[in-house]
Amino acid sequence: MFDVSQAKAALHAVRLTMEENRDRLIELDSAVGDGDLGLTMCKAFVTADQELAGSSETDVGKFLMQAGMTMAKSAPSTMGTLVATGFMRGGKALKDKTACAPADIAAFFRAFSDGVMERGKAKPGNKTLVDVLEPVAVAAEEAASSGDMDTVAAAIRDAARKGEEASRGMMSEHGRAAIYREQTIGKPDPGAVAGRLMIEAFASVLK
Amino acid sequence: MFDVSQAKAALHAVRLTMEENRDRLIELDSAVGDGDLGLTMCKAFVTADQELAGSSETDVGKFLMQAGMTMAKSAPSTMGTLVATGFMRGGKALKDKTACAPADIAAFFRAFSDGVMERGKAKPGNKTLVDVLEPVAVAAEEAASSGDMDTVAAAIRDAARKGEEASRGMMSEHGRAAIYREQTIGKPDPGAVAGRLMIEAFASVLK
Amino acid sequence: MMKKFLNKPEAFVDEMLQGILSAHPDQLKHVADDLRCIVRADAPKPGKVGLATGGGSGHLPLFLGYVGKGLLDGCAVGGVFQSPGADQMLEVTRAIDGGKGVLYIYGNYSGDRMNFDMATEMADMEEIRVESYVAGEDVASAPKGEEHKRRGVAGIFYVYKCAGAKADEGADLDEVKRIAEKAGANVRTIGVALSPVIVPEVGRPSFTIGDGEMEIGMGIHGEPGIRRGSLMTADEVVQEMMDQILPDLPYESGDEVSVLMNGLGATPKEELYVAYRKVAEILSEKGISVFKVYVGEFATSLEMTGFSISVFKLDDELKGLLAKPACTPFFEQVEL
Amino acid sequence: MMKKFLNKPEAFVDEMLQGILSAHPDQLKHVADDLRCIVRADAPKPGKVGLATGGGSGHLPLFLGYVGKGLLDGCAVGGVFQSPGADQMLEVTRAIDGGKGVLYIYGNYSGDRMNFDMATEMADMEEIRVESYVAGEDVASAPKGEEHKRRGVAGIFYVYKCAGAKADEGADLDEVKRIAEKAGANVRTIGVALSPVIVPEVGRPSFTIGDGEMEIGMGIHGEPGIRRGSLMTADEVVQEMMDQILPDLPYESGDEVSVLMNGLGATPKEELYVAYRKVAEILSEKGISVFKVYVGEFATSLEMTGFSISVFKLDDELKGLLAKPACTPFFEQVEL
Ligand SMILES: Nc1ncnc2c1ncn2[C@@H]1O[C@H](COP(=O)(O)OP(=O)(O)O)[C@@H](O)[C@H]1O
Ligand SMILES: Nc1ncnc2c1ncn2[C@@H]1O[C@H](COP(=O)(O)OP(=O)(O)O)[C@@H](O)[C@H]1O
Ligand SMILES: [Mg+2]
Ligand SMILES: [Mg+2]
Ligand SMILES: [Mg+2]
Ligand SMILES: [Mg+2]
Repeated sequence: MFDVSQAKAALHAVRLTMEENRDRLIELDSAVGDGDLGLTMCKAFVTADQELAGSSETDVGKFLMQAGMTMAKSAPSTMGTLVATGFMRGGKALKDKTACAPADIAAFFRAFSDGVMERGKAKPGNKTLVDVLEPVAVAAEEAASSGDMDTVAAAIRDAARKGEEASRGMMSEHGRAAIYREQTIGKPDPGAVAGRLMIEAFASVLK
Repeated sequence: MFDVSQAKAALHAVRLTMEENRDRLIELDSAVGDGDLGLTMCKAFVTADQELAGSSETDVGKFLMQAGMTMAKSAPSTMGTLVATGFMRGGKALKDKTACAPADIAAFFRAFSDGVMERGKAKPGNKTLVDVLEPVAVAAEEAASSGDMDTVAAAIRDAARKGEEASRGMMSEHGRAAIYREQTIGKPDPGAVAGRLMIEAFASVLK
Repeated sequence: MMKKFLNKPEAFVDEMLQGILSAHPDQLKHVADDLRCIVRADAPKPGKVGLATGGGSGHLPLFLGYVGKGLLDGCAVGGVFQSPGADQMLEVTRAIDGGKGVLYIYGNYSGDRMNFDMATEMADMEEIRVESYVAGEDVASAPKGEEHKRRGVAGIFYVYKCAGAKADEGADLDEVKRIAEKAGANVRTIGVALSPVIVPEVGRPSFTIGDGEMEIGMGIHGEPGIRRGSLMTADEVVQEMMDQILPDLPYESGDEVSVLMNGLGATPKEELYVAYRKVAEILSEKGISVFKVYVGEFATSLEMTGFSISVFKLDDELKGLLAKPACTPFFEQVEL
Repeated sequence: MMKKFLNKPEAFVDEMLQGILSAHPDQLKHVADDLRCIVRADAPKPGKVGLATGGGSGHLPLFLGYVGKGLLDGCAVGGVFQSPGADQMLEVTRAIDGGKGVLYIYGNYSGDRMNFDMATEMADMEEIRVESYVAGEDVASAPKGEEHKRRGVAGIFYVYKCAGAKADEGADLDEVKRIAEKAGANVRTIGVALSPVIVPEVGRPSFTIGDGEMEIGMGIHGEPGIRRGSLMTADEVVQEMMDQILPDLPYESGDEVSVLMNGLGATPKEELYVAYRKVAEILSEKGISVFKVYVGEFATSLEMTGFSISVFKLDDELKGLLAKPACTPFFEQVEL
């Protein structure tokens, strides 16, 4: 069952993977954007990890909402805002829960993906973070019926990787990369890569 | 005796010499200033010559004042203003005369030089037009006692040439050239050269 | 080569804000202990709809320069060319709410949209009613029919001005929003640029424009325009710009307009007036009359060389609001 | 490489004036069928001393930008960086004389001096009483003790403002001249430049400043300053400038001043405020209080990169005059 201590572990795991991939994200974002993605993702998750590591909150939903708020303050770039929105909306879906079952995790990713789509107005296929989040939400919903957290973890990890892979062939229609349009086809989308890293790290603590 | 028809001839003669020396004056002014001297001197004397060639004025003083006014309108640069002032002040000194004796010519150049000094605040020795005009005024006064116009003509031509020559060794203290100070020593002063050309042309019609 | 008056590039925005606050203490203050949350010194104004804006730095007098009497109540300030954060917008919202709700007026950039939307959500949780008007009037940024994709540039001035005057009358939030929408619908802008800019923290030009080249329609962050080509005469440039603006609304014979000639940063006012001469000629030929002309810097892009033309179609209501006096540290207007 | 919005370079000044006159027909007009003779639309004002200025083009809002309510009555406009002619000054003088005489206020440049002196002589012949105040407050242009040699730069704004307010009170010519002299005696300016300018008719820079170099004290036509050196931080530059200004008057603890941060053309307002932050710090350390800060472009040099700082020492009389409202197409101020 996923509780606040696992949620803390998840934030920490995401932080580590962002720090590890900092330069790679900068490089990817420099090719089609302003190059800050490695910096903002580190800032968002380092701040959330640091500020919430000592939290005494037991409500998983409230805890994840607070994580989102922290990210919104610390990283006001596109991905910072979108990921913050995802955590806030996902957290809202888990409000009043101290321990989450697979169905709750599915609800979290559904609200996360919907929130990002509402905020950013991107749809699946536009070559953004959404192309990772939406398949993850769908996979989590399907896997949840198994009632097994490991199955959910494996499903979202798999969906994130496939989503990132699929997004390569798409054309950027949102954010700074949209300026390059056709030229982005075949290149990885920086936000999708960051999203996949986040999901992988999250999945690694789910049990 | 110097009358309006001779004054017209003088303006025309100055115009021709300015047109002939246009490029040389531009070159000299480019070295220590903004390079417009050839243009403004031509503009001043071409306009005066054109506008006054058909004048029916018989008062030499008024005629020369009008010539100055024309120059003031057509050439508002430093030399344009100074030469205009000179003609206006010199003309004032000849007011009510229809024919001028050598003493009148001396009065004209005295008022001309004084007017330029009052307007421009430069003194002899500052490496300006004044270093031609002041010796010319002095020479005209001395030569006037001869009562002979040819003597006056020769004296002012001579004084103008010597004045220009002497100004080479001086240091510019007025106008744009003053920026270069020491570096101007040994170089001809553009305004002094233009002044000498004007006096030479003027002298050529005096009889 | 970056040639700017700077201390540490990272401190640029905050030092600028310190300068602004110390120069104009009677008119502006910051709230929430955050220099980037700027409001009128006399905020909140009870009984008045609060008007807030926000956006990246590097565009002065946009955005905070329009905070003041007859205009806006507050502004969230971002890094150079970056959106401020939703939490900063929320702080501004709290500080200017006079009980009648708050209207956000800002430019159509995705970062700003997302953050203002998030701030709206947060303000809702605190029971502050918030509405938004997103300005986008750069005809070069999307074709007719896709107006919702257009970037907001200098023409937002007219939206601020009319909405600000309306709020001052004591109108309610819906009414002020109606005016903002109406003003926004009546303005069109297009820009032209001759040189790129250097963001202090980046230290080198973020794009290039060749010697002797210009780009018509370039955005204020260097977004691509509609045509890059050799620099033409001022008259030719203006003609091409007006050919984009006039058919778009369209502006027609008998219309009355206000015109805003906006310098992008490094272009001398002398050149703006040379350009306006041609604008006036074109409008007069079309039978369009001009009520009031603004010439100066209203929305810049650091030291970019270039300018934009905005044309604002008037009716009695908008004209009356435009004519009202206003006073901020960056913009003063007596009653027209 | 000249990158400007121009038609024919020779037509630059006249086209600019056509633009200005067509943009602001309610406020300005030209007289004597000469675009370069600009006066207030409502000139002459009977019973008021007429105030005239004049100077070269390329410095907007100098000089004609200060023609309007609460400021000046007329302006003779020269070519770029060139004095207007005495006959143009005379036309302006005739058009603004309201029977109480005319005061010329202009900067200390030899061409302007000669022409205004000649115009004075011409006006005398027409029995119009004319007095002059020649502004020169650039501390970098001549040492203390030789103040009469100093060039007039942005600080002339304060002379215009106070004399304009005094003339509006109905004061006579001697009294208005006394105020102009007093204001001029109380202001000091120094500038710094990072880049040269291109005069349209010349087409190439008239002087050079190396990459990474700055020149402290450079004049608005590129006249040499007091030190050329490597570009320093904003704080260091401001410190060096204030070290020239403050001891010169001197400005001392207990004094009250107004400060004018003037952009020379291409320097963004953001940087002017970064610089003002340091000015405020220095003044506060010295115990000098600040009444009103102006930040913007008040006296430019085409697209020159750089700025100037002017400090104006106030007493009750000057403060009262500075506080009066004013309104021209280029400058508006509500009563302070
Ligand atoms: N409107 C949008 N909706 C969803 N995702 C978006 C949107 N715009 C951009 N993105 C994602 O954000 C990534 C870039 O993030 P970031 O570097 O923070 O942007 P910026 O620096 O331009 O603010 C893109 O690769 C894309 O995946
Ligand atoms: N104050 C002055 N008094 C007398 N002559 C002067 C003065 N200043 C400059 N000159 C003369 O004017 C000449 C330059 O004239 P001009 O090219 O018209 O100047 P500018 O182009 O700078 O207005 C100088 O060579 C000098 O002889
Ligand atoms: Mg980025
Ligand atoms: Mg970014
Ligand atoms: Mg010259
Ligand atoms: Mg000249």
